[in-house]
Amino acid sequence: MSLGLFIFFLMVVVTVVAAVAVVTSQNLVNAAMWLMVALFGAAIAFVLLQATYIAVIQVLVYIGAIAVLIVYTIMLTRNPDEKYGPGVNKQWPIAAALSLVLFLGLAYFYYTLPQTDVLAPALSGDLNAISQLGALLVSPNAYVLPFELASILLLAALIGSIVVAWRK
Amino acid sequence: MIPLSWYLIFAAALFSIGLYGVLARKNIIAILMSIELMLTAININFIAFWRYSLPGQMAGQVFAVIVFAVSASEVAVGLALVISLFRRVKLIAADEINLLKW
Amino acid sequence: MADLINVIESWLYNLIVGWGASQGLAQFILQVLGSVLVVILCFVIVIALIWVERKLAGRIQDRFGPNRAGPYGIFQSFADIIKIFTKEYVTPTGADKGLFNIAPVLAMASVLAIWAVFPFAINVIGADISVGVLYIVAIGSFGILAILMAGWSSNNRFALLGASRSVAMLISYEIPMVISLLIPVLLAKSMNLSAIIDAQRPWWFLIVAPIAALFFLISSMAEIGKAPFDLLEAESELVAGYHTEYSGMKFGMFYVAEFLHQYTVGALMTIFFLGGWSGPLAATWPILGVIYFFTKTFIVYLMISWIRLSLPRIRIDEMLNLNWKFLIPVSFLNLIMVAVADRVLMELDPARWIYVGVMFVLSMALLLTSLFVAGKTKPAVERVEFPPRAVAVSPQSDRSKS
Amino acid sequence: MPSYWLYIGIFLAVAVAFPIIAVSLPSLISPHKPSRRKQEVYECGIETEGDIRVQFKSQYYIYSLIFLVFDIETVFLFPWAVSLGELPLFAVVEGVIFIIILFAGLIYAMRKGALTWI
Repeated sequence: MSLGLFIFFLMVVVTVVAAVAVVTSQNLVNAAMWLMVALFGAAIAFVLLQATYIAVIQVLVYIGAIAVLIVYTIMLTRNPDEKYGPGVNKQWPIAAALSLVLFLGLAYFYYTLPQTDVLAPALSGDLNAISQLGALLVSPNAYVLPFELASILLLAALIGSIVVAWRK
Repeated sequence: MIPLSWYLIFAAALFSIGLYGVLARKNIIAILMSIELMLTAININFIAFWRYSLPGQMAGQVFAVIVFAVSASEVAVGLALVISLFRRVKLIAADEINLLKW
Repeated sequence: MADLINVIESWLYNLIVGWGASQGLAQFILQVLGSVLVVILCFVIVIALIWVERKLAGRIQDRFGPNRAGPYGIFQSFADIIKIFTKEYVTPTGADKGLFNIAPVLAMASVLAIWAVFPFAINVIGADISVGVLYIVAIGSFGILAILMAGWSSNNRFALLGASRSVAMLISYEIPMVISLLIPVLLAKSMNLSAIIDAQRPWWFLIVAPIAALFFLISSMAEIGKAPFDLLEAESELVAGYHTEYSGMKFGMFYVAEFLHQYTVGALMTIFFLGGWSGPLAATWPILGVIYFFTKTFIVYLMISWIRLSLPRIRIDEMLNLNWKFLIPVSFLNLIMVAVADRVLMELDPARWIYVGVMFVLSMALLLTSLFVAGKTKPAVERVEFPPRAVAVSPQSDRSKS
Repeated sequence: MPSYWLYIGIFLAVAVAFPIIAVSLPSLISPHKPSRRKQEVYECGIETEGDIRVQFKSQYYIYSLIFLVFDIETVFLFPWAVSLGELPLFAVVEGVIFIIILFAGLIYAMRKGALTWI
């Protein structure tokens, strides 16, 4: 299974490099495009974890919809007089140190924890993931409340955004 | 094969990069993009735990789907606020908008 | 002999394994070969289609079409390829070079990659994944990203305006398209493309869900951006839309992607609503299935060409109104109706032809009712009539007016 | 199942590689004589003035916002549609309620006039 390992490391390198480019790029459109590369890398991670439905909707939602939304907002809020300027504020060294400490701590924790040093159990062959997911989402003793609440959340986001952003 | 901890470390790396972006970037849109990175890291954790613990039950994937809904709502409202803010003060740098500070 | 393609595949597999490769490697080589073959097939199809399209356009518009290069001008496409290969690339000043060069590649790749999951016959299937329908929609969204990239990176007002307009149109029309795609999924109870084809073995979904088929056709015609929805190429307003600044083969990629997209829409229409590869004897003779698939696809392609050559371009406000105020509400109503009717009929468990008949009648009733209601409502924007004025006005009189 | 996804990965690589080859081949044989005049931004022969990245109206944002919301909606509805056959009739009603709640948002946007192109 060296091929899977190779794909995993390729995915990690591409995603992390793209993520670093997102937070360091001066040009916002470039940052948005790097964000899409990073999120596509995450989609590959989902495929490797055999959550193919999540992988596909990751691409659909982020690259299909959120990318367009972000780029439109960048176009809408560009101040023609002002150049991009320095992208970071004064406290960036503290932020970098904090993030590094968080990452090192988490990585050490995960690396030493015996529970996380496990391999994936085999998937049963007749696992119909999407059908099960749909059944869970609407069955009354599972996740029907989050399902309906999600639609109310989306409705609230839709109406709220229109109220805030829309002006003739 | 790949152990669980590698995925978790990968997600932690993404999360930390996103955290740096949230804390250090000036532009609100850039901050929102960093939040997207953090939410994706969380989703990777959800799916990794689903795959390595109980792949027969789909609870992890349900949570991931709901995280999608939350992140979409968050980015929609956040960007709407950015547009509204820009209309008022022609400025979208987070640390220079201080009307509500006092 | 009936199963020609799989015979060749297993022969090649045994050959490669016989050369000493491991089984995994042999599989890998075969997959690379298969994908290269499909991609080359796509390019060959496009070269043929460009000639067919131009000839057809010529005949419909009472011209000859290409008729110089070779008999009936069939070598015209090759002449065009030679021309486009020797043209100089011009990159405008101030362009974002990286995005400018990635955009045409992404536009082409987003259309090509859809072909990875198509079932061409009963056992000639690219990737038989369980999320085939959503894969197609997801990959299609890269095309939108490519348009945005091209428009932004060109450093040109026309390109940027054209790109944002066409992206607004594309994302608007993607909503009815996705909801129409939900209906075959709902009826087949699967997102797998072969399962969807299996589910329409006796009765095509065109008959079971005619509204979904019609709306899918309309919205995907908007997706490919050809007339009557070709706003991105409204020459009088936006020069050439998002690819104003592109030259040579970079422009060629956008052009080829557009043709291939139209053919791909034909293939999608075939798979979701016209029974895919199914037809007489196709289950026993897979090669017949391939022929049926490409024939049906070509017929849909010709139909789209016919529509686009017959109709004039509509304005952007009319186009968006059609989408937001007619297609989306009606497709939601249709989704609710199909879901409820399908579930109720499943409880009753009637004969298949009664099921199909009830679905057809309900769909037609909904379509006619919504058309009637839409005809009764007042248009949102009243059309302002301007009195006719002289085309040529002398400079003096013009100046005196202003 | 992984072999199918490997095929898709290979296919994506090939689908990206072919256009790259097609775009980079002509640069070997085609002329390359850049000049300032030639590389100017094309605006039908008129000189470009001001910043090129002009500002937009917020209508574009509204369109992409509604698209995003309905995209998320389909994310929930596709599993629902797939599993409809094994579920009780009650599940259909839940899906319909889900659709109607979001439909209210569309009607709100329509009444507000945010969908009318101006």
